[in-house]
Amino acid sequence: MGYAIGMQASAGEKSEGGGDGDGKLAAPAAWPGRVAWVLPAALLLVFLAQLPAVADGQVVRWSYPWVPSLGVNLSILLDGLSLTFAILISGIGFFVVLYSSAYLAGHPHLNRFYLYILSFMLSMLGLVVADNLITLFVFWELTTLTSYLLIGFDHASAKARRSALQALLLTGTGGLALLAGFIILGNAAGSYELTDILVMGDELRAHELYLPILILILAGAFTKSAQVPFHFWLPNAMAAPTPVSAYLHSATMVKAGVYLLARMHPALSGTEVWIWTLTIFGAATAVIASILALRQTDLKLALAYTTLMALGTLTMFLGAEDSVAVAAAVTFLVVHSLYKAALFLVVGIIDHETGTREATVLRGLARAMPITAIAAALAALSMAGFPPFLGFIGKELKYEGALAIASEPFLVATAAVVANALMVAVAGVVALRPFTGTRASTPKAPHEAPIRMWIGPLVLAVMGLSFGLAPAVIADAFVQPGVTAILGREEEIKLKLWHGINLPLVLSLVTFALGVLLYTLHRWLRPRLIEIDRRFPWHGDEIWDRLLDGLKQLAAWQTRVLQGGVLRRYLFIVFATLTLSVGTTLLVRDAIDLPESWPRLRFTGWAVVALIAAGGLVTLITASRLAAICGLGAVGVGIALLFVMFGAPDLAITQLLVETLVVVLVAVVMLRMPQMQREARGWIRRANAVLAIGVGLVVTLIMLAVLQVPLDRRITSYFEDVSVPEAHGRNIVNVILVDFRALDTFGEIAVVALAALGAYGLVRGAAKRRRR
Amino acid sequence: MNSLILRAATRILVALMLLFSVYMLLRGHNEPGGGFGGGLIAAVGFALYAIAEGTDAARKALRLEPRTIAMIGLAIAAAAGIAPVLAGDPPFTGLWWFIGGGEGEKGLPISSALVFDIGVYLVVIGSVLTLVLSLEEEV
Amino acid sequence: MPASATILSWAIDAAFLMLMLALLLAFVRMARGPSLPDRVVALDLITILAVAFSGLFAIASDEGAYLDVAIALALVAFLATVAFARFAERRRLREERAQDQEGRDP
Amino acid sequence: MNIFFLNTALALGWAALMGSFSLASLLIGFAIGYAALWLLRSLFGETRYFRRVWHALKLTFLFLYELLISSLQVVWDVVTPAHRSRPGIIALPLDAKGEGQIFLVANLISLTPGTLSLDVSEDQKTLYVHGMFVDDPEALRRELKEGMERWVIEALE
Amino acid sequence: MEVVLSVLIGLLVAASVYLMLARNLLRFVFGLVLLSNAANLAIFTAGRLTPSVPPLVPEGATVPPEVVANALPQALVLTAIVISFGLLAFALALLFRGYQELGTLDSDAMRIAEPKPEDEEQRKP
Amino acid sequence: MSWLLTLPILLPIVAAILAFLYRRERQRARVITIGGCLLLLVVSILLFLEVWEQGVVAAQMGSWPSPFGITLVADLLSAVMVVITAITGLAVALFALAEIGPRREKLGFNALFLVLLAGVSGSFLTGDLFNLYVWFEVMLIASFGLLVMGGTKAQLDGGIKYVALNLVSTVFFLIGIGLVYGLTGSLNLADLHGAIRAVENQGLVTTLAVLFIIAFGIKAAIFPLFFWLPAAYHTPAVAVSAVFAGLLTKVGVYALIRMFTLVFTEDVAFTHGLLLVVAAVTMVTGVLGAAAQNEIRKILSFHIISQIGYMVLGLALYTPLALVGAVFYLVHHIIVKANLFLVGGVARRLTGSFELSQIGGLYKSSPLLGLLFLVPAFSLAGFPPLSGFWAKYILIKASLDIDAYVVAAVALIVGLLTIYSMTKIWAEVFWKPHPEGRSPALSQLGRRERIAMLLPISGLAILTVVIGLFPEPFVVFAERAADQLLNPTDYIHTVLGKTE
Amino acid sequence: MTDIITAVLVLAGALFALAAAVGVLRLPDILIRMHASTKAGTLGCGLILAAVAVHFGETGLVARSIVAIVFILLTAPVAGHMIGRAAYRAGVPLWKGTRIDELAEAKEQRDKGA
Ligand code: NA
Ligand code: NA
Repeated sequence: MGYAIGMQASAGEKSEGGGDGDGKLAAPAAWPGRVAWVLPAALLLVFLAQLPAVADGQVVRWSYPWVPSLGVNLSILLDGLSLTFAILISGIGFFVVLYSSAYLAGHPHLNRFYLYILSFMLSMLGLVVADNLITLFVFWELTTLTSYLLIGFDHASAKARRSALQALLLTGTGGLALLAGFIILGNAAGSYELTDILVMGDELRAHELYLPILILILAGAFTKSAQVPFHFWLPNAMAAPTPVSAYLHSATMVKAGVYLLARMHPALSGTEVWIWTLTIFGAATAVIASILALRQTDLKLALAYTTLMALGTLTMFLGAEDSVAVAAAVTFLVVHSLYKAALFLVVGIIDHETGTREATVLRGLARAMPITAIAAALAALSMAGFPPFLGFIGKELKYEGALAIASEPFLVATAAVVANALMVAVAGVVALRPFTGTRASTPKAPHEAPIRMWIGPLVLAVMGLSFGLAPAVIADAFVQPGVTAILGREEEIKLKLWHGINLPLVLSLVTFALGVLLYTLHRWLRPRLIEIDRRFPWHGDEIWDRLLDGLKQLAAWQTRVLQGGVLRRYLFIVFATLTLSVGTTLLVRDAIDLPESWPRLRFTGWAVVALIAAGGLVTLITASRLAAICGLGAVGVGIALLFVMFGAPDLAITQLLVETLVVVLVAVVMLRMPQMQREARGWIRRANAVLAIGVGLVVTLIMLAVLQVPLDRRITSYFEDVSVPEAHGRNIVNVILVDFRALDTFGEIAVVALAALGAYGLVRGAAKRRRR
Repeated sequence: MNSLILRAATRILVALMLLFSVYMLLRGHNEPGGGFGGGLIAAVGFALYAIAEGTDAARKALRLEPRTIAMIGLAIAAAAGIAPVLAGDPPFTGLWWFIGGGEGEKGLPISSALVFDIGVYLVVIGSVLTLVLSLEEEV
Repeated sequence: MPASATILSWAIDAAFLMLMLALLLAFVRMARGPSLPDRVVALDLITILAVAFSGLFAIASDEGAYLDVAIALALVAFLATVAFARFAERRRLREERAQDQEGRDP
Repeated sequence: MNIFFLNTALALGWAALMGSFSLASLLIGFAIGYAALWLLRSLFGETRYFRRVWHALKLTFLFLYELLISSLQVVWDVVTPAHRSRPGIIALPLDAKGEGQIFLVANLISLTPGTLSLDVSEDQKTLYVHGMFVDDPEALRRELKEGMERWVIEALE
Repeated sequence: MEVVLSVLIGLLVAASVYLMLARNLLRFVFGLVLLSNAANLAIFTAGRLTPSVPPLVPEGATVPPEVVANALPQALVLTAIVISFGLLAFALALLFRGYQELGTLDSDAMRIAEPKPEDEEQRKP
Repeated sequence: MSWLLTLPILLPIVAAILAFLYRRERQRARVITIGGCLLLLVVSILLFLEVWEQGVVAAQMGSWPSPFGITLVADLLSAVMVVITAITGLAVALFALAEIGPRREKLGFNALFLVLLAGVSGSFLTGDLFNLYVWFEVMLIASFGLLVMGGTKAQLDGGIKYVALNLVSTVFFLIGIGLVYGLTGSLNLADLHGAIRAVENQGLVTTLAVLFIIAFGIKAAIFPLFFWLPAAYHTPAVAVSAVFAGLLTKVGVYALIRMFTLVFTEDVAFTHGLLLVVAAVTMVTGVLGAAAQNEIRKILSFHIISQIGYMVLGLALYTPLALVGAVFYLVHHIIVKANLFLVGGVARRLTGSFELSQIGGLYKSSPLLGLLFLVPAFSLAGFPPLSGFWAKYILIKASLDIDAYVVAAVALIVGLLTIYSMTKIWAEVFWKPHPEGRSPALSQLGRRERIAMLLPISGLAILTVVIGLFPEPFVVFAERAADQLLNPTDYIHTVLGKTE
Repeated sequence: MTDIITAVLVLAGALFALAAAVGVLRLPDILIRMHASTKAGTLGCGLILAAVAVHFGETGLVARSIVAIVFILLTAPVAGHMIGRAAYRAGVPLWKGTRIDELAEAKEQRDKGA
């Protein structure tokens, strides 16, 4: 499979780097690694310090007005739910950072890694403690951004780049929906503060925009938490270094969507739509993911699919209103975070030490890496849900909760059983098989990892066992406050290892049996599952590719059509737009106002008009450019004569002078130019003609309408009155130019000077280059 | 251009044109003309000179590079615009001095507007000649 | 209105008419060519006629300002003609080298 | 040319005396000044000034007359239905020297009946003239040399 | 007269648009000259026409004697004429250099900045 | 007071003249250019503070009373646009020190550049329709000169299209001015506010409004009038395309905002409705155009178009919040877009090309450049907490507030596609190894060059981050600016000097 | 009296101008047409400018009229020379009735010598 990770990435870089810059890059400063763990540790302590109070039912609030004009505050809400998440994030973060310092030791971009992962952690913490929708969204997007950088950490690999982009765009899409949802929700609630919104559940559910709000927010949550059919980005995101996967793609970021569902529970849950959507999407995700998980031989990918399963399960349970179901969700959240992080880290150790993650070649590692084996075993047992692990409690609670779900207990329970059975099998594949049996050859000779690497998984796995033995700790510290926060009402939750013989226990037994069966059959099942998967018509990944291809094709098509590189087509569109929009407005706004009678005109007037028109006509139809220029000259002279006839000697002079200079310049330039070729005939020409007439017609109609309105001459009258007494000039036009509107003239001479400067640069710049 | 007749004519015509251009510039405030018209006629004169005697001769006759003339003109116009600010008036306010004015007679007017128009005049000459000469030399 | 003024106004009208007719004829030559110098001659005549027109208009409107138009035009029209003539001549020289076809404008 | 400036100064003085710088008074002043200077011509020693002014005046009037005639000829030519000219290009050897004289000769030839200066040879010794009625090239050459060229040389030398 | 000029302006605009839509850039420039002229005429006409009397104050008077032509649009047109001259001169220089470098005046063939997709393919290594 | 309004126009021109006259003394010309930009910045900030404290300020050029003389007037929008112009100008001028060689400097680059700034400032400050035309032209001709300076084939080709289409826009603008004058007898914008309402034939007013949408729309590069922009912006020097990208289209947007809040506000349903459609299509076509490109500057160019759509959207929605968004977006966009072009220029400098397929490897050895790209790139894409997020957020909220769901959706989706393009650049230029195996590093550049290139980029990036992290003052400002736009009585009274 | 003189000058000028135009249109070859334009056109225009001088009679205007007339007299034949030479050198065909061409002969001789 060859997923490049950590060390492989750096090795890969050395091979492609060509050698020139590597010397500088090889040794990053070491001090960040030594202090990076301090931040999560400190944060963990801070959050743990809040635990007693929050477990007691208190809520910590703090607010700072960030953008008050937009109703955005940097406000913090620490209740059972957010604190649970915060402790998981900072706690696992601590172990992951510690782990990374060994896992990525010597990596040239190690310090960037710390920067990214700590930024991610802070964003994630910000997300869960935010009490303001917009602030929450800000952190939400920041997790997307930092995870993009982390997934693409192995940047030289095209696969990593693609996966990073996929995760970014997919969760980004959800993020945008979420933003819209938040804005509408904020509008509906009249506030962006969660504290306000969470107590408005009844009003919100009755709001006319409830459905769009819900759909948009769910879109955000489902993409982030990789619910079917958006699940495919998560396995691809395994291109990231293993600590990243352990952290982002099991314990934290993917749970952001779950967090959101839990957070919004008091405000939005309880409706048919909520229940059914969450249940169906969650169940589908759980089942499909479990099946896909068994198919994998890459340990990390297998874990990734079980993560999907867990996310589906959590979603499914959050669809419910019942406190047991929600308690199941919270418990499973904690359970899953502990064992899944541990297992990911174990897989990382295996990979790091043996050089491979292929389940088919990994056997008998227990002797070489005993501590890792213990951690793996403990975590796997929790994952499989064996007593007395916390995983067992979580599973029992799930079944209890499933059966308590009023709407569809059978569906939920079945999905839970199937998923859990598969989980048992996968636990065997991932944590049992590699350590047992006889050693097979691996790329590297395995030996135990350094303590910084195994301490994390071991502690997390041991916690899974100890909390199983003392479930009240979890219940009081996390589950009960969490459920209270999610349901928005006080709930009493007790966790017990032993409930007596009841339906959940029976289901557990069925699960184990089924799980063991699946494990023994898994090597037989795997090719068949792969075959089924291959035949399955819709693969998210392929659809994704097709979507992107479609986008590119659409973009290319649009560019061909609009920005085809042909000037006259551009001009045609511009003129057509002008004609259509202005012409249509003329018509629909009833602006046409034709004069009643045609004025009588002296023959001189007619003659001059005829001269201008004829000059234009010659320019238009002649094939000789000289004739065209002469035609322009005639137009120019004609217009000058018009200026003469209507009292504008200054204009006539300027017009003639400018006209002459233009002719001179054209004559100079034309010496170097070829004769005009004939224009193509046919429909293009006819279309051009129609358009040209259209533009002319529009201009004439507007002119005529404007001329129907009597002109307000007050500005000119003022000029006439003060020109001599105040501006001391008898040529009013000149006084306007150099005094009344001197600023115009100033700009105008700047234009002329710059035109000369620009043309000079154009002409002489080339001359100098040629001479060189 | 190699034409004796044209060269001989140009001597007289250019002198006449320059004379007329200054005349147009100076009386532009009261009669048709002004900086543009004047400048354009002077530029036409020099362009004729360049055609008849060659661009090098025209450049020599101008002494300054045409682009520089244009920029100096722009500077003069800007100065005429800014000067009133020093007198406490808004930019481009006309400042007028009447030299030798007495009872009833205003005297010879000197004004910022005239200075401005001189700037316009120079810009037009400089710019048009930049264009004409550089194109002429290239083609 | 004294008789002489009537005569003058009548003469001006007639002169305008003739000038306009002349303008029209010159224009026809300009449009027809066939050679570049033919067009240039016509355009030159058109500008001369415009000078006359401006002068005539000055008389007709009793407004001396239009004389300035005539002068300006007279001053610059020459340049255009020279430029065109030079163009025709130089182009010919270039074409003798380049064997181009533009010697006779169609 | 000193005398010309003197004459001009006299004209200005006259205008100042008359209190009017109108064109008429300047012209009158010039004429009176000319007369006065002519009377005092012995004071200036050997000078062609007085003759030249006379020749220049003669040239001007002759030229205007020729222009009128030539224009009438054009009128005649265009109002008569058939075109009966017998055109041709002749070479005119030049006695006129220098750009100024040649220019004036060429111009005047262009403005007078039936002839149009086309080109000057590079050595400035030949003027090529397009004539409308070249029945006898030699006669035309002689006519031009005796007429316009001589008048110009007289006026300018 | 304004009415006639309105129609004339429309005709000029139509002619110029047609010219500007041509492949040959010289025609485009001709169209541009015509269009500028049409625009100037439009402003001049929009300021209404007053026959024969230029906006000059006679010597000794403080205000113009009677109805004189509207001075403001004249000043505007004058400015516009000069500006379009500058722009046109630049456009000519550009055309000149463009022809020198690109070897054509056919705008359809000017595909350096925005090459055809197939050309771009070829350019890739 | 009046000098403060005039200086942003006159100062760069005077500096341009000096820089030109000293063009043979390279150092002095450069000092003049940078000094001119710095002074412009100082002056513009003073002007902004004045407006912030006093409200709208106006000055009558030549002491002639309005509406007879030309008015220069600054409300908050104008003032801030001038400030941003100065900032962009300074940044680009610094960058140009490292990019524009002595040959182009001698040909007058500095003068053209400074006059461009003058034209832009003039456009923002004038209160007179025809004077606006003049400053448009000043800006345009300077841009022509800058665009083709150097004279490569691509520049000339792009330049021809740019010039052709812009000249068309100019002429129709001019015709529009003539018609407005013919209809109302006035050119003063404040005066036109009343004069246009007094016109009986309001249909005609609407027609003229549409004509102005076309004329300014070409300048602003809205659909389907934007062709000149992608045809040309990738061809000139980087400093030139950066200043173009930052400022030129925005002048068109500014003009649209000015005209359609001050003058043409009688038929909002029609005119602004049209603008709304145009805005949506502009956003989409721009971003799709970018998706089809594989060259840094071409991608960025198309994004300008799509971003213009957002600004026009703010105007088209015509609510207080929407205008806040438009103003905010204008300010944000100029900074970010100019900066992206500059970063692209450094990337080209280090890797040798703008073509994505031919370059890469910057992430490994130039992390600082990576950061300096990510900040404006993700800001452009609207990622929080950068300036672009707030801009986009305000506009989307404004759309949703008035149930304009379609445009809100369009705005959101276009944001997503913007991410797509930005990450395409990031992945190809930074992450992907260089195809020839090079490791381009900033250390390749000389020290002075590095400072000249990175100082402006860092400055603009920091500004982006600052706006993103502390948006409140900017929002408050934008609210006041939008309020001035929607209730132009202050503007009108200040200009016309009467109280009703 | 001035009115009558003006009227005569105006009419005569316009007549010559018209004749020039008719000549330019009707005459058979470029050089012959130029005779019409150079002579009649100049005279026509000059007469009208003279009419201006007579009509107004003010010094400034008279002086300007004279300047204009002088200018036209100076330029018109030069223009004729330029166009004629260009037409000749450009090889514009002469009318079939052209009898003699000494310029061509001179050129031939020069070419032979070279
Ligand atoms: Na003037
Ligand atoms: Na003033």
